[in-house]
Amino acid sequence: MELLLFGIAKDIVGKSNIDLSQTSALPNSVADIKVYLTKEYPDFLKLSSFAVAVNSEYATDDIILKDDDEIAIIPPVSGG
Amino acid sequence: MELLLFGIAKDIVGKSNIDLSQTSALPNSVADIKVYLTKEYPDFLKLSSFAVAVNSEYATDDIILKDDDEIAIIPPVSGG
Amino acid sequence: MQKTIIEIVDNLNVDGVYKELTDPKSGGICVFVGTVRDFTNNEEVVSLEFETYKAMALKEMQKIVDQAMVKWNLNKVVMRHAVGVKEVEEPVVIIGVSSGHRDACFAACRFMIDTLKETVPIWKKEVFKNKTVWVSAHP
Amino acid sequence: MQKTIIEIVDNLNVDGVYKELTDPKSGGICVFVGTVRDFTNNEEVVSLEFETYKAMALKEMQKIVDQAMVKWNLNKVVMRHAVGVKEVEEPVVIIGVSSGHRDACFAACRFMIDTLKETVPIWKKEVFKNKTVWVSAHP
Repeated sequence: MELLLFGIAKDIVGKSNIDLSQTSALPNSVADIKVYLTKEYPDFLKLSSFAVAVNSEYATDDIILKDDDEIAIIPPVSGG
Repeated sequence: MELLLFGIAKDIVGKSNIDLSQTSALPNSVADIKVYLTKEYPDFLKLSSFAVAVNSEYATDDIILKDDDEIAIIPPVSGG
Repeated sequence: MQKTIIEIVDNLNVDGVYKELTDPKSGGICVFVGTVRDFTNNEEVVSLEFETYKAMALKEMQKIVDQAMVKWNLNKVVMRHAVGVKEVEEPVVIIGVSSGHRDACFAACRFMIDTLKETVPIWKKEVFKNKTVWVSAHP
Repeated sequence: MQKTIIEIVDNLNVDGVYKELTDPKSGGICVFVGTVRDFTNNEEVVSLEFETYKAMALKEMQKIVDQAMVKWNLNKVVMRHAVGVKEVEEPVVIIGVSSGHRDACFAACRFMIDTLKETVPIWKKEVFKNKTVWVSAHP
């Protein structure tokens, strides 16, 4: 289970992805991903907000994750 | 004193200008121009409206005309 | 590059307008192009014919541009209208606005095309297969 | 010519967009171009750097375009965003809309750039002389 990181999320973690299968407890839901990130990298708490995408769609906290999902952290967007 | 005609005004009169010095009584004001035109060419009464420009500026009915003024009939505009 | 360009021309070159509008102080550029539509009220249009009282039209266009430059604090403006015969899909008018932020360029661009249509002495004749009509002439 | 073009590219060619938008059923074309401004809050900008989650960005752009096509009954739409390093005056995004009347193209163009800025996963880093800032990241 791999987590993709973009923008400031990449700067906070220091790399562009995290292999979650290396973590002690695999996250079960989108909410778990957020808990994991803010615990391991408290700088995420300083952001205006951040969203999680599962298979390139915005995902709500209750979404349950599958092993082959593509998960991405979406910090505040600023295109245009 | 010459009157320039554009768009449908040109079609109504059948030419692109009128030499007002040939008319029996020289118009004194913008209002006189309108009276003259609608009397000589009643089709002007069928238009949605028409304005008069003096020296390439929209002119109100009370404006007094001078011999060397450039006078133009401005039927409803439809640019764009 | 001059800040405002106001012209009445025989042929509009739309592609060149972006270059006329870029500005280091601009974050947004809004361009409106009016083009000839194939049908009016379900009648097939052959062409449009535009004529103008040029000296007065340029003065009225200048008034609109001046008003917009001040009201929205614009960086650059292009207002260019075509005259003569224009066929379906051809451009007839370009309004281009360059400003610091997008609110201003959208609002100014809309104001300028709306006001041009109300005050600038340009007349459009619609040519259909069997008749011609001066647009807006009659109620 | 296809009705909608949605792309993320390294370099934007603004001049080509008009050709992509002309349509015999269109009377109005509205194009918005976002460009790099020289100053942000009185600080001189060296460049902007854009990155994207491309697969997701294209999906989100498609959603915006689909919504606008239906809501305003548009004829053609172009939505194209640049990524990479962009310098002052360079274009970073183009939204082009072609429709029967001008109300629709103005409203749809504005809706599309506003929504793109809210939902499409593209991130902009402002590079100043002595620091870099991810725009909107912090409150």
